[in-house]
Amino acid sequence: MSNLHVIATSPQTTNFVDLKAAVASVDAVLFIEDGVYFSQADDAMLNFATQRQFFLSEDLLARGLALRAEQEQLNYDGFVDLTTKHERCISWY
Amino acid sequence: MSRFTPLLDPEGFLLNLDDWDPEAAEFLANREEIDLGDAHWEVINTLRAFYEVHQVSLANRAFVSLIRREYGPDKGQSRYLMKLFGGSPAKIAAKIAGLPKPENCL
Amino acid sequence: MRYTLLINAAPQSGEAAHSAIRFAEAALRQGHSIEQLFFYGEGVMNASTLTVMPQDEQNLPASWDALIQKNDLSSIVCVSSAIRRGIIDTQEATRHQLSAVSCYESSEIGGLGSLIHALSNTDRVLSFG
Amino acid sequence: MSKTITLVARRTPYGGDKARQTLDIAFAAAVFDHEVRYVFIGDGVWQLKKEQSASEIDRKPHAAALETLELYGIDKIYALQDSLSERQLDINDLIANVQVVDDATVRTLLAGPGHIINL
Repeated sequence: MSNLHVIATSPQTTNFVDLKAAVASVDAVLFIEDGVYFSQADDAMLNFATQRQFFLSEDLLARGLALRAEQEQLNYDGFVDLTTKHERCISWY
Repeated sequence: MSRFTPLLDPEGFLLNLDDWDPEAAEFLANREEIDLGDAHWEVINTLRAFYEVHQVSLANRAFVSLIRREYGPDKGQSRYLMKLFGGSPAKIAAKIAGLPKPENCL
Repeated sequence: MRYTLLINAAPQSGEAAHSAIRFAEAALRQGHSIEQLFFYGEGVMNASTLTVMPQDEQNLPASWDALIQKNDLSSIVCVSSAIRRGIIDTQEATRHQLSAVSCYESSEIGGLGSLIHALSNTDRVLSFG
Repeated sequence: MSKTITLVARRTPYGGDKARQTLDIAFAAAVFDHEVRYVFIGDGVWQLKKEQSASEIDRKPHAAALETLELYGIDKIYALQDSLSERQLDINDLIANVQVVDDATVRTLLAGPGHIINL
């Protein structure tokens, strides 16, 4: 049983303590809306219990952001796919 | 109603909660064809005291629990409260007790 | 999969309502079903017929209305959130003696009981806010 | 389908209306016989603070409303220890019947069963 955490706030407005307490190693994290600014954050900020991290492409494009080679993006179809692979979704906004 | 007739909304709840007093309770009860006795007053007073502290309207389930907590299992059951206040006891008791109309959230 | 979407942001208060409708469109396109849209808190503004947008901006309430009608979705607007924000259907207008109606007919003003009921028939619930 | 709902409460009581919205979901879920687990993390733990006099700001007292959960048969109420410590709070500052738990327990609670609602 694993969860998908959908993060919609920028790194500077996200409470890491709460978020990191909630994310388990089997979970995945999807950054949407202002959450895609996490793509520009340093490794310490992206240091979640899971390395399964994704960025929503529409929100990246909207903000003029590019990903590093090791980072993974997906569109809304990919977002839907992700929700089918995890039993629960937890939104952080 | 000798003193005054309080203003009511279309569902018979007090428009102005400050209008409530024991006489208003009698008036509201009469509109529901309920004759207030000691058993009714016990419940009304409990509800008002509860609302004073917690300021929430109770659904039937919680209403029954409250009466059970205060007066034990004989009175803390739907059957007893429905005998006193009819089919939706939490709603009717709140109305007579001069508490806000539940927000109908359910 | 059967989804319930809980929309908790107004169309004007950021991107969340837009994300929700994009997600709903993608899910339906892939053949999933939406058990219920539940508009809660500020989200009830997504059901306002009285929203006027400049011609070059999206009118999200109109988009929701179209999506709901086209796919025959169950859409509930939380009554206690709605009436305190002026989202009123004919029944609430009568109940509270108001002269205007402001809720799209494709949505129904209802209670949290509808949400709880939908959750029993739902595989995934997603909140947008 | 399991009839369990886990509510994650992470908002201050008066900073917006999401704290109250979450509570209303708890009441509704209990009325329809779902098991409710109520998890307070982050700023949500401020909701549990005793001795709130919200009438000072014309609001309803949130902790007093949370105390009515008991009447709905909801007794699974958890607060994250780290969130309390971060805010210089301990169990004595909170309303009754709250269990203080660590983050591993929170992750277990979030791992199911049932749905999670996190407003």
